[in-house]
Amino acid sequence: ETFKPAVVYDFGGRNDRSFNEAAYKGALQFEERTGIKFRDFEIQNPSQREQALRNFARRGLDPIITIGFAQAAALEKVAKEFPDTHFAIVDSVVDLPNVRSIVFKEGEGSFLVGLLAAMSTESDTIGFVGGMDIPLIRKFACGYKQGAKYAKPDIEIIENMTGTTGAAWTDPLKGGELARSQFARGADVVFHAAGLTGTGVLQAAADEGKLGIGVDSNQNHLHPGSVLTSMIKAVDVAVDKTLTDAKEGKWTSGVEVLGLAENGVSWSYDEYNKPLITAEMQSAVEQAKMDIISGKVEVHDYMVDSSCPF
Amino acid sequence: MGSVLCFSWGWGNAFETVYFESRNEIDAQVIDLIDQKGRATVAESNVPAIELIGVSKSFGPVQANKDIDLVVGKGSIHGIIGENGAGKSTLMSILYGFYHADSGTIKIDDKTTTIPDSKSAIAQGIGMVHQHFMLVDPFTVLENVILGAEGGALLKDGVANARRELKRLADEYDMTIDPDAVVGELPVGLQQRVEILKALYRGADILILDEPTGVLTPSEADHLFRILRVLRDQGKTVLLITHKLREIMDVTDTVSVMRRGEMVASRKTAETSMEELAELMVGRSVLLEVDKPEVEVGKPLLKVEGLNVRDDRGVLRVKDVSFEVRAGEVLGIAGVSGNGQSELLAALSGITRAESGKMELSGEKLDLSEAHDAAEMRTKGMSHVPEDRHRMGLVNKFAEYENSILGYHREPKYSKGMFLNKDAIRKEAKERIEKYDIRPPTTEMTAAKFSGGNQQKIVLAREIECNPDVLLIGQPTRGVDIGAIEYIHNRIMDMRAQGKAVLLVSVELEEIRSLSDRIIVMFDGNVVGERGPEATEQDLGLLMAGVNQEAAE
Amino acid sequence: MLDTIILVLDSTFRLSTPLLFACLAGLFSERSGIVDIGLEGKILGAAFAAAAAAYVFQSPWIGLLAGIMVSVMLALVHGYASISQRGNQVVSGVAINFLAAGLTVLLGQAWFSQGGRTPALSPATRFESITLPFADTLANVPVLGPIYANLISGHNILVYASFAAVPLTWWIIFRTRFGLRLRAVGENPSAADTAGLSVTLLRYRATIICGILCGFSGAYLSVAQGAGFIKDMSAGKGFIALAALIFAKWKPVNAMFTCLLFGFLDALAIRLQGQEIPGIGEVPVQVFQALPYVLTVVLLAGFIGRAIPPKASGIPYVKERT
Amino acid sequence: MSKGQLPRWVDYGVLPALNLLAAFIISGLVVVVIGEDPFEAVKWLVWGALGYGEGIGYTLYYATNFIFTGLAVAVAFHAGLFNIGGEGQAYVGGLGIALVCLAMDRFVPWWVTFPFAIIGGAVFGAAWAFIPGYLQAKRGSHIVITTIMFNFIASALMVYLLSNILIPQGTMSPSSRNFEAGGQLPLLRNVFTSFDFGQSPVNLAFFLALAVCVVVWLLIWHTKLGYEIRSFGANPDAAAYAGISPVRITVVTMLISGALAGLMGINVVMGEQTRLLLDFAGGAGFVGIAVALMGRGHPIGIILASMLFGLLYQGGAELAFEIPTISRDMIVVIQALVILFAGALEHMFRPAVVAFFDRFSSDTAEA
Ligand SMILES: Nc1ncnc2c1ncn2[C@@H]1O[C@H](COP(=O)(O)OP(=O)(O)OP(=O)(O)O)[C@@H](O)[C@H]1O
Ligand SMILES: Nc1ncnc2c1ncn2[C@@H]1O[C@H](COP(=O)(O)OP(=O)(O)OP(=O)(O)O)[C@@H](O)[C@H]1O
Ligand SMILES: [Mg+2]
Ligand SMILES: [Mg+2]
Repeated sequence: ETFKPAVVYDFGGRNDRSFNEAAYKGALQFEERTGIKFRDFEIQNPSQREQALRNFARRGLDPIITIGFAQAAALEKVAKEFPDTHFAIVDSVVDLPNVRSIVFKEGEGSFLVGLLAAMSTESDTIGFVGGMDIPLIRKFACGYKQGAKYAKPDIEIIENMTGTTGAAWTDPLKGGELARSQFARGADVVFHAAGLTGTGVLQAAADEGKLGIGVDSNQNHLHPGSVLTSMIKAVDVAVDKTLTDAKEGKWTSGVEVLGLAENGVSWSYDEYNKPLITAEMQSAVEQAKMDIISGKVEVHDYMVDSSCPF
Repeated sequence: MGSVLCFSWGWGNAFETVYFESRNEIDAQVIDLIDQKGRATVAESNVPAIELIGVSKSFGPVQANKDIDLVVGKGSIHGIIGENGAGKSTLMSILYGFYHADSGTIKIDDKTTTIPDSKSAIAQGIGMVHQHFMLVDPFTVLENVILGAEGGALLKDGVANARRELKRLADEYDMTIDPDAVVGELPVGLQQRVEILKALYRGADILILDEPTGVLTPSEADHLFRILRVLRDQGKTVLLITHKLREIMDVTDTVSVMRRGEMVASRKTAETSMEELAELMVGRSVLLEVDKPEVEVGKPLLKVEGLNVRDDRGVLRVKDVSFEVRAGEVLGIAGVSGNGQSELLAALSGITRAESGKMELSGEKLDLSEAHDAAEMRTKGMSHVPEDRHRMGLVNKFAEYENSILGYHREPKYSKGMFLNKDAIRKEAKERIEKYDIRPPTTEMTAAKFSGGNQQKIVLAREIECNPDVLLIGQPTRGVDIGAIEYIHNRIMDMRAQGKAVLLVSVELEEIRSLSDRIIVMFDGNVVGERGPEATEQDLGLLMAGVNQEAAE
Repeated sequence: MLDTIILVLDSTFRLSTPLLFACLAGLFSERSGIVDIGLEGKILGAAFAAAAAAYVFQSPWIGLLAGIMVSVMLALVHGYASISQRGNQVVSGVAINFLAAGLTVLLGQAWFSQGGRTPALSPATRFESITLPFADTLANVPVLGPIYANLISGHNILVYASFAAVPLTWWIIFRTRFGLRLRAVGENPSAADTAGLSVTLLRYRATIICGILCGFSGAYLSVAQGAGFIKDMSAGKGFIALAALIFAKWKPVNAMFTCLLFGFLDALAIRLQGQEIPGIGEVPVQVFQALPYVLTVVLLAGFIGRAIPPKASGIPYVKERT
Repeated sequence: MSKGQLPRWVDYGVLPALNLLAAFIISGLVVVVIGEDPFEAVKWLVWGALGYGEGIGYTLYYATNFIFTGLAVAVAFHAGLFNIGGEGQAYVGGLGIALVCLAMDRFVPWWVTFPFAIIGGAVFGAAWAFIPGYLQAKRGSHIVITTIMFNFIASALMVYLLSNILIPQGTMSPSSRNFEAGGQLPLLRNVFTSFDFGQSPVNLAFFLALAVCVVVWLLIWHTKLGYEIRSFGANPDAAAYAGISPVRITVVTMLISGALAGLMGINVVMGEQTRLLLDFAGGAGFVGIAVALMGRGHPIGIILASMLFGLLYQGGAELAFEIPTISRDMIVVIQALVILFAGALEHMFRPAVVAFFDRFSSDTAEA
């Protein structure tokens, strides 16, 4: 067998219930479907990023998928050293002939859930809980705000970040407290983009009889009836597709931007949140989706000017 | 050759063989003096309260007790004397179950027993007042007394009981004390009272007191001895450790002498003399007289005016003290320890800041209420031998040569730029080791491993050899054997002869009287009187207790 | 306004509880002369064990018990190192923190294969909020009603337990024989020893109590406030508890107030975050996130002055120097 | 050798080896519990760290970090201060280094930037240690607590700066821009081409670390300041008696300690990453505590202990690579056990060894 794929996760690791875990799932799906085993590695400190990539490349693993924007610098170095190996990176752009860069339009997905949040709030106040205050999270927040204001121009949005150390992504108790504080200030729907911390946000929403919104993968099932929807970022699909492309000789390098149009981001609708989504909401969100895809509505990308006008 | 060498008081690697040779000679003499069979007759009554047979104990490389035999008669006061480090406290701590003997047998009331811990000692009726008090400072007197004997899981009942019992004991033995006072705030004399009450509260039949009088005024000591006699008359047995031969003669019925971990003799007090005991202790006959030649007194080198010092807790410890010391003069400050002497020295030497006060040092005026540091004072010509060399004078972890520059390490002769000039330091340290006969003669051993007397000499050499104008010297011979005492006293006299000013603080009246030209006595932070060296011990003793007879008259 | 205050205070209670347990745990340990930097590790270990057991046995009580057991085991390791082996207590504590951080995830992964997490706990397997009697009826009484119904009522049992532990601790430390002896070994172990007490035994007992209380703290995190174990979920609470202990000058009632203060600062930081401050405008969130730590330093420097720990704390009791 | 004493080689060689052995035996048991072969694990661990050039390079790279933070903790220890804030000081020190590099890298070659970067790292690290030191000296605020607090505050500060100020427009990752050649330290693989360091990031900072070891050794044992630091640490009363100001020594020692921690950034920021990034210190500040204790505060010991931890880091990564069930958490457990046995339980085997030697020496004495 010459096809030996590998995945390198970033901090948080394979089981972070969010982003890295979605990548892991994608690779698993591929493995189940094709029977091809993959290797993976969880890095522990920044220096291991390069080391892990190089180790895999040297052992002839190909393609190698790296997860997370933080790996870009390492990949840039290693991809040059191994021009014959195929690399992919999720969430960042590395402009090299042997690298496929996969980025998502988180803003678009967040726009949709923001719109849903605005439509289901009774207090005209909604909340957002981020992990660490970094550009990626602001991108989520910005789309969410735009979507909410699109539905209700004078809606109030409370925005909080969890912390400043790595624990910001893994502190559900703090997440819960932040959510509670937002509920106390009148919010009744809260969207989180905070990895494991977010499980605390959803838990608090369930405990308080308010609504939460999941992120990255479909989290509706965590607290049926209390999760309004989830902003799905199809990392799993992207990973699976990348592996499949490589396997079938359809590899392309370059940037792949996955937005609503490409089904890279979406909102979740299943039996768990069916009772929460009215027909009116459903049609509004589908309409918005079409408008975004058609370009009628332009979702602001925080990364373009590092600011959010909403 | 033994006759020459047996006057040496220490030992070192180079001297080891020679030394032991000579020591065996002394031991032979000493052993002749001991009536081996006479030991049983030494006891006052037929039943010994305590009998130790062949008790040995070492701490790592140090053998503190070697094959000790001891018999103490029931209902007697038995004294134990010996130099510092002779192993007295260790032996008593074994009896009290604090340490375990490596080998040997203990008999209490003629029954062989083991004392695995203090609990068992207490159960067998043994109580001990330790040399370093075993008190919990932030606790009240009552809490300290009942600790370990609370009488119930809750404190309430026990406390009430103890309060009654304490009152009874206080009345019976004339030892009044406020049961609710915080022990850490009591003067040492009262702290000791708490220790004794602790033992009595537990119903001790055998009471061990380890150097109880070091912290007492003569009258307080007398009071203590009266209590001890009462206890003896009630049938209790008392073991008393002291360095003061006079106390032994005063109060004990029998006495045992220890030297270098061994029990060298036991005597009926009535049948021995201070001279014999001193000789047994040191292993040679001792001269305690100091040769004090007439010296012309010059101009004042140290003047202190209106000095007030507060301690960390904000208590005023030195109250408006003024004095002067002239060139060629030794001014002795007498007093029971804890009456402000330490704070006085600390303020004068620049270690602590005074609340107010002026000092004139070799003509230079200084305001002591401003911040100074000890290094500054040294550069102005004042050096300082601290009272407690372990706590202050030495860094125990440092090698000898490093200690030989403590406080002088910034002097140009010890440095090359920002670096220490270790060659120069070692060279000078070697010279001093020779001059002061520090043993073992090595610059590399850590200070901790030198014996007490030699540690003191390291400090003395450092503070004297820098040729100061003024020497502050606290408790110069505390923890030092008689041979070294002689040497130290002679050095102080040399300083005086060279026209330096010496301020001597000591709790030993003997020492003060034999060295000083003038004596001032401190009590509760005040100078309560000034005397000449010819003042009687009784007079000084009263002053130390705060009573100025002269002023009263 | 009252609502806001009540909400911040309500959050304060929830945030203070794990600190308070840990702080009292540290109090017992340090009062006996054992410095414990390993509170953090014990909390973490307990949180893991509690969540795992609560899940497996479907009972929060068994979870609590398991948490206590694991925490006590870690405490005994610390005790063995610092009491029996007279090791460096800080190093031992650091080691225990690392040990708990690694082992919890390792075992969690081996047992539950969820990346070191335990499966999420259903409401029935957690300690749930308790509504105190008449809370609903009294809710409408002005001022006192909301205070009773929203602030005092409606916490889980461990919150009440933590506050009940304060007078209990005070009583044990200052009113019982055990407390007297404990304080004595922390101040002057030789004195306790010569009074016929076993320093070793007393210190071990204090260490075990410390373990039990950390067990409560950990269980609170994973089966009361949270719903399952997540790696590193103690997030520095053990260290904050130590800071609170120094603040409190090793006194139980002070400990309660300082833990409430720390909880309050945290709650306040959460509440203020993302709000415009009048006259200053938008302040970076990091300022609020750093606020509790900055205030701690300011308070340490400005108000409490020199805190004097139990005299023997951190020093192994060695009778015989060799 | 008198009774109860051990020869130096036993004290500094055999006992630590026994302690490490115990730590590894217990770790082996944990490996067995999770169903892997401990001997296989040891093999990969050692091979990964020392078996080939790149592994050695990485081991040295990690060791470089720990030398800096270990020295930082050790210097403070000599003054009796417990600096838990190495992590934060290293983090902020990295900022100083990055600012120097960002300002100079486009205009001058690296060897011009280098000394300024050293100053930048040292000054920023020292500044971060200054406040806890000053508060300890002047206000008696417990240094352990304040340094912990300053670690948290450093994190907040760095997140703010990295995601708002230093981040180049339009990038995702909260990190500064990459330094150009003028801000990059030469890697050893490019300097010593004859030795195969693979692609490892070990760089000139390694020699800086060794040089700093010499400096610290001179400082502590050969200068007047070092003498004062040790006096103050060993016996504060004696230091006061010697006219050594506790305030000055506390503050100066903390400044030196912080500066040493701050230099760690040279290795990571200027040597490996050639940019400033979030959480780059990655716990090295805490490992420094263990390193300082195991190295007994002496630079030689610190180098050896750093090598040990470097070996664990690198070998551990390799091990996790080869045997995926032995995850990174296993490495944390091994570290914990090493700290426990070699640090807190360091005296555990002493009585037995002493007894052994006593018997041994009395045997020879009789013979
Ligand atoms: N802590 C220690 N560690 C190692 N050796 C020690 C220690 N304490 C004392 N010693 C050694 O034990 C010997 C006896 O010490 P001790 O203090 O009893 O001496 P000494 O007989 O009183 O001498 P001196 O007459 O000089 O005071 C000393 O020579 C010293 O080298
Ligand atoms: N806990 C200990 N550990 C190690 N060595 C000790 C210990 N206690 C005493 N020693 C050593 O044992 C020897 C005897 O000490 P001990 O305290 O019994 O002497 P002492 O006769 O009471 O002297 P002093 O008159 O100074 O009280 C000394 O060399 C001392 O250094
Ligand atoms: Mg003694
Ligand atoms: Mg002596």
